[in-house]
Amino acid sequence: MDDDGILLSVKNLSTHFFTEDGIAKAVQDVSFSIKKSKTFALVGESGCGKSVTALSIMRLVPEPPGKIVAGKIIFEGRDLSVLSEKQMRSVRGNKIAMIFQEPMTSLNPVYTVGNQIVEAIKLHQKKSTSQAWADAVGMLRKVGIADPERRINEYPHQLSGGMRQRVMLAMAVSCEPALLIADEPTTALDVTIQAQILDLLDELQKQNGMSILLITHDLGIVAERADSVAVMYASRIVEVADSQSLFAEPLHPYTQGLLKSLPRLGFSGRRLQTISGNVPEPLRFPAGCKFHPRCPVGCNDKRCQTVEPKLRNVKGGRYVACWYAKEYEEK
Amino acid sequence: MNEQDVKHNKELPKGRSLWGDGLRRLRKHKLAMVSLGIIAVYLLLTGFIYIAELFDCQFELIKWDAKVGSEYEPPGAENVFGTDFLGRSVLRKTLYGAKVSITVAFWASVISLVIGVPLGAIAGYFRGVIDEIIVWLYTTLSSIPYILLILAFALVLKGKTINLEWAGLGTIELAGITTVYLAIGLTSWVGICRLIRGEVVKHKERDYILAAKSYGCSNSRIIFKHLIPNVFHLVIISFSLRFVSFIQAEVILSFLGLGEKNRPSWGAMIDAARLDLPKGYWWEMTAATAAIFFISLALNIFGDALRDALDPKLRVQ
Amino acid sequence: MTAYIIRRLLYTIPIVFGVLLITFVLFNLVGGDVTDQIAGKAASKETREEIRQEYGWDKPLFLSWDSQFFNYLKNAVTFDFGRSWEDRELIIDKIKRGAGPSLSLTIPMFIGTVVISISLALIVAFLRGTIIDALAVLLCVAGMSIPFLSFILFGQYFLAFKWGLFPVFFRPDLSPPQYVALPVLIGIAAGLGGNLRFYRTVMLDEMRNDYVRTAFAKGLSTKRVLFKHVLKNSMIPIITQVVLAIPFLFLGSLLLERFFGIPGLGYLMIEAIGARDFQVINAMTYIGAILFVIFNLITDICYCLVDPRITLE
Amino acid sequence: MKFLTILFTTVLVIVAGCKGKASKSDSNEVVLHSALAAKVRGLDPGDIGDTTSSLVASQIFECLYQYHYLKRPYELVPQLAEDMPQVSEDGLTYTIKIKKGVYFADDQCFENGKGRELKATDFVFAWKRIANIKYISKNWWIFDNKIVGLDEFREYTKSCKKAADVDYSRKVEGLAASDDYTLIIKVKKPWPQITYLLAHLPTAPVAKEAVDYYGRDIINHPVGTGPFKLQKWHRGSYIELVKNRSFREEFYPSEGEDADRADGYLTDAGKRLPMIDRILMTIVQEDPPRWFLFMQGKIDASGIPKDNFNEAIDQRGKLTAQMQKRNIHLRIFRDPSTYWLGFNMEDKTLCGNKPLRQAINCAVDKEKYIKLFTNNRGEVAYGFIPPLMKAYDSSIKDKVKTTYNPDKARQLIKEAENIYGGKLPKLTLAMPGTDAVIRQRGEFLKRCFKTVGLNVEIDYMDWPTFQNKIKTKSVQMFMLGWIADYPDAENFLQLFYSKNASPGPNNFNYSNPDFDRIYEQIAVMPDSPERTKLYRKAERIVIEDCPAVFLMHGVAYVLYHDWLYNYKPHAFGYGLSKYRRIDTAKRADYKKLLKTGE
Repeated sequence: MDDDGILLSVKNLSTHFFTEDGIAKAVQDVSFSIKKSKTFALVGESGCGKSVTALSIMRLVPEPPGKIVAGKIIFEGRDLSVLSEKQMRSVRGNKIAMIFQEPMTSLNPVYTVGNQIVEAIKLHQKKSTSQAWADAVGMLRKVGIADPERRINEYPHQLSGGMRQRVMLAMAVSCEPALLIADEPTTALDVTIQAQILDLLDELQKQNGMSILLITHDLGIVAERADSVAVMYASRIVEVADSQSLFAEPLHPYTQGLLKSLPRLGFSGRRLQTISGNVPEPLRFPAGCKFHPRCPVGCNDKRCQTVEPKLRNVKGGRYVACWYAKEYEEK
Repeated sequence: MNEQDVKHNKELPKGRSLWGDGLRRLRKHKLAMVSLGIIAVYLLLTGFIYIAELFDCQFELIKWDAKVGSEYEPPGAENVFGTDFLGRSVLRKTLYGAKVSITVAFWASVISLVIGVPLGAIAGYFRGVIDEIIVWLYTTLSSIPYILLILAFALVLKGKTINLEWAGLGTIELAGITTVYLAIGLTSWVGICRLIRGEVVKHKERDYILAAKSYGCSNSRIIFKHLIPNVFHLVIISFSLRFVSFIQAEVILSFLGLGEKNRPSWGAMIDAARLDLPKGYWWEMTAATAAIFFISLALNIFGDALRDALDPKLRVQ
Repeated sequence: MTAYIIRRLLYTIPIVFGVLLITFVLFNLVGGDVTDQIAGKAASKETREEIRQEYGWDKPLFLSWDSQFFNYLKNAVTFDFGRSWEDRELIIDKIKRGAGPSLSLTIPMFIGTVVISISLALIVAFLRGTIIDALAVLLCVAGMSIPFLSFILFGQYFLAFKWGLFPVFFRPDLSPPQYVALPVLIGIAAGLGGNLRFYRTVMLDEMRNDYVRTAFAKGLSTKRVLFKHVLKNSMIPIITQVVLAIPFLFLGSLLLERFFGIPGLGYLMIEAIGARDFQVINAMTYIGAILFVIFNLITDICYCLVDPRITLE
Repeated sequence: MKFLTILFTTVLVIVAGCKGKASKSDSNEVVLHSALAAKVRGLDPGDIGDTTSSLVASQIFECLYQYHYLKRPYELVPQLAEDMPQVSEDGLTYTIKIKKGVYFADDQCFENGKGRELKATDFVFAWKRIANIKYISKNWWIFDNKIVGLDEFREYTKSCKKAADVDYSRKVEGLAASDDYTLIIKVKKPWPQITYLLAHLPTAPVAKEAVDYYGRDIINHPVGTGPFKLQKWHRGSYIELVKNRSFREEFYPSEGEDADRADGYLTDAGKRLPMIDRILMTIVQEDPPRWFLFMQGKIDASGIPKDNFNEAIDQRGKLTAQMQKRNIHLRIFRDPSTYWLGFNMEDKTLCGNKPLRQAINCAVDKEKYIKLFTNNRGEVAYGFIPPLMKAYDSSIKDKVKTTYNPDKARQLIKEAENIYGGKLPKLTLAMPGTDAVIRQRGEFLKRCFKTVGLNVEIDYMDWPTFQNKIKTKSVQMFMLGWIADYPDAENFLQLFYSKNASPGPNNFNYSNPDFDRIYEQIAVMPDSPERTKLYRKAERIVIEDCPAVFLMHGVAYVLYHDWLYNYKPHAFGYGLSKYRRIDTAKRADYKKLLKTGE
């Protein structure tokens, strides 16, 4: 792998939660890398470990009960996993920013929008208060909020959901981070607003040249916006590819299942397929390949039931964790 | 939890009920189980004294009135906690005190729940005028300083008789601890009532209640079959924590001369022992304080564990 | 805002009326004819009748313009509580006199408890999940499990008498800071456990919210998150707890005042209870209730200051 | 946080505002520190009914007579009177000359704030005031049916609508001031105890100016002729008295008992009173802190709380070494008091059943009671006349058959059951209080009764309820006692007179025609050996009828620091602070002693 265009690379990351009921292995042996100014998508059903992966990068996993037990997070040549809390603070919000799923609750209800943006600016940049406020107004304008001079003095509850997510974005990009982690940024929003926010993300990426780690369960978004994709299932990455080839030729049965359940234009009238069963709980992972109980291919295979497949390079830039992937390739 | 639920649990581990899950969590909480053990010991002791008195059994340990040594004997091999001013065993008094104090706390809790829970549920469910009246009632009561209210109730109830002949129970004279727990119970339902009302107001708008309404459940059925079971974990938690405050309220009432008079209770012991303390006779005070301390500690820890186990909000996701 | 306050004040009328009704009914049911108390030993029947007339106890209880209840209402509205039968002093004078000492005991105690427990709660919330946190919780619960009376008795015996660190009892030649020091200390020690645990729970509840994660994601330090973001959001439950405790400060502390001889309202109340001087108790209850209702209103106004989502409409 | 800051400032303001309330005295002033065990109700002598208030008011007010401070047996001497009263032949008219040149203490109720001279009319006014029903005095019993015309005056006041309508200038035949310094009292029948009552605080003269000026607030503004006047009264907390600068000339007595000279009580003979400048009385109702204060030298004299007795007194009844090291002195003296468990003689179970009453008598272990609850500070009572009284019969112990004897009690119970006709029902003993001290006593008595097979329930009630129940005859047995108002056993005998039955002072509702006859006879007899004999005879009639279990007579132990001089216990006297002297240097030494000593 050439390290040149790479901003962040996560290597063998494992994050566990130590609960009274046992160890929940929320993230296991996850590796991927994000190139500069590109969008990398992490896809999977809810509870598969996407958000924990993101929080692990930010080192924001609630500790205890959570803990990063193994792995490296190399960002701009530094391993974030070994930084002190103080050093880490200067990375958060400054070099790596994050926006969350719930714009309704992710802003502090008792402070004005401006106060919260200015706080981030003043924390990382040496600016006077008035300069910071001016910047904040600028940021709000940049994220498409009309009448930012008025809005800046409003409280979150006075704004609509989409506006709040814009404010979150403004806050996140206010320090021009190199990486923006967007954790399901549009899930809680109306469909029309979703598109606006995603367009805004694209636009900001173009302007600032930042990379985006887009976490979503919506493959539709991924197809349009991501440069490359990693599919997560039950704490592991099961497939990594650039988005074009993934959609063209999914290798992992799970990915295939996901794609089949995706409604597409031109295929109306055909009944959508679903993947039977549920995502297993982190405390009760099945032995062997974690997908095998739901897998149309491997459900009866002895090997799938007992031995877990590792992520391996199958062709070009494509990685997959499935015993049968080779055979697909050959087919 | 009924049998079906249990079976259901085995088959589908994901769909465990609130209670089953809570209890399972609780069982893993070692400190909580130790606390539960301590509480059980106190309760068993109380039950044992009741039974022994009912059948007039002569167990040495509950003969608190017997003279076992000289006056004010310090703790020693003979009398573990020493003796009091009449040469009675402080240990036996402390053990016997469990009966009085726990009876007070228990009935006070029961009374306050029996009044507070339905009132809170009704107020929260029906709203409107009924709500206004109930809210007015508890706001008024909570505006009056608590200790004064208990005191007034205790004074009002003292020496009165309740006629239960219509129920074939004869008349009950309100004396000693009956007064105390009635007074505490009748005044302290306010907190639980407010809590339940708030919770019911929240739950009322939830889908499952709307669903119940849509298939024509009667109001009383919705309240008692649907709403109260769903907020009942709050009741249980509040019960365990209230118990503590009632045990301690008994101490204050004893000091104000309104407690049990003819039998030892922990409050009465502390009240009596405060006279002995300056003489250096610390053991009666210490024994009663310790008795209160251990059950309060156990109840507090258990109540906390219960809350952690049962409150859905606090679960680790 | 003004309209809101006026409406709320109007709403207090039924509450205050309810308080008056309840206290009147309760204490008249208690009855306890104190005529003999006033009359002294070997009093004649005429003397007793005279006394009943003097205090208006010969009037009907309700249902008349000249009933005892109506007069009680009238007097309550004008804050004219008459004289204590026990020593013929004006009740309002008693209350005025007792308020100072009571407040000089309860206010430092209250502020001490609030400040110490909130700061400790922040620290403990910061250290959540560590051994120190567990230890603090255990200590809190242990502290809560010891009866208040035991705190007072052991405190007075050891700290004041045995070790002579504080005056044992109120003396007129001592200044308030001297004689309230130990009672305040005992009060804080006894109240700390419950308060600290309460505030810790409030803070931890608050720390589960999404905006805290956002704040951390911005790169804020834990200290700043706690003191700026969490504290202000926790203010609602804290205000409820704190502001609504204030009216009861006025009533003093029954036990502490009694044991340390602080001539405040708590002491007055214990004496009135002992002497069945219900006029005094009624007056105190009434004033307490009025303050409670007022502070309830203040609480609501405070909510609106702290939380922009709440508006007084 | 702004909110907290505001609160904090408030505290500072309040604390600062409270500071320095007690008036600062200059260092040369001699201050007596004492503690009061109960609150002071009011300082209006006409309405005083409790000992604590009397204790304070008696430093401010004076009566016609007072007890000699040192002489024993107790003897009356003139205080405001010039001499002992002149009694007419028929014993119905008393003429009393009043001292000239006695002034009321300066007070704003007088013209120019200067106290005016005391006149005979001030007594007449004070007593008419007690008779005035609108004033609702607790002390009408003193004059009830005693003085010619005063009962009619009381009748007249009933017709007045308001207290202000009462005309005090209305003539009362038996109360007259023939001139400014002569008081003439006419009584309805001979009243030998009158001089004792003229030494009783409620009969102190009161200035009409003060009553008019202060109205009902007079309770807070005592204006008397005594050696001290009220400086500051913080109700429920402390009282500060200062020397009355215009106090008349009075001197320390120069004769006393034989031992007084050796005990140093006569060192100050002939010195002008009072000898201290200021009295600071702190109200400390709980025992432990009062004791702590005494031990720290913050108060000058104190009784010994039951719980600290062993700390102060050793096995032989002497001061412990620790007390001696601290130079603390002890005085022991008898109280004119008797404590009993009374029977309501109108109760169905008790009234016709003398063996039952005797059985209860035999069941109570009085010695143990005295030991447990008073640390032997009491003498077993056989009758009701305390040993301090002249009428006390020292041989009474041998004449009483119902001393502590459980076996006899059991026997008597059998008899009682025969009379009752079956098993005895549960009896109830009413206790005057609900606190721990009373409860311990109750537990002890219950055990005594249980030992002999009597089922007695102890019913604890607060003092008002208790009194109410006694007044309405609705108790069965009750615990009570009596402390003599004056050194004449008649004060005890009246408690058994049938016409005094509840709500009068005869709480036993005891009635015996023989006793009544003797009582009526002795009530008008002046002191004589025959009267003493009759007293004893009456007492034996009562003991035989057994309307009570007589428990004990009190013995008081008082401790005082060595800087306090002239501290001689007195059973009847009030207003004794004027005799005290204090050595401030010694008091200062005690502080050093405390520092180095421990």
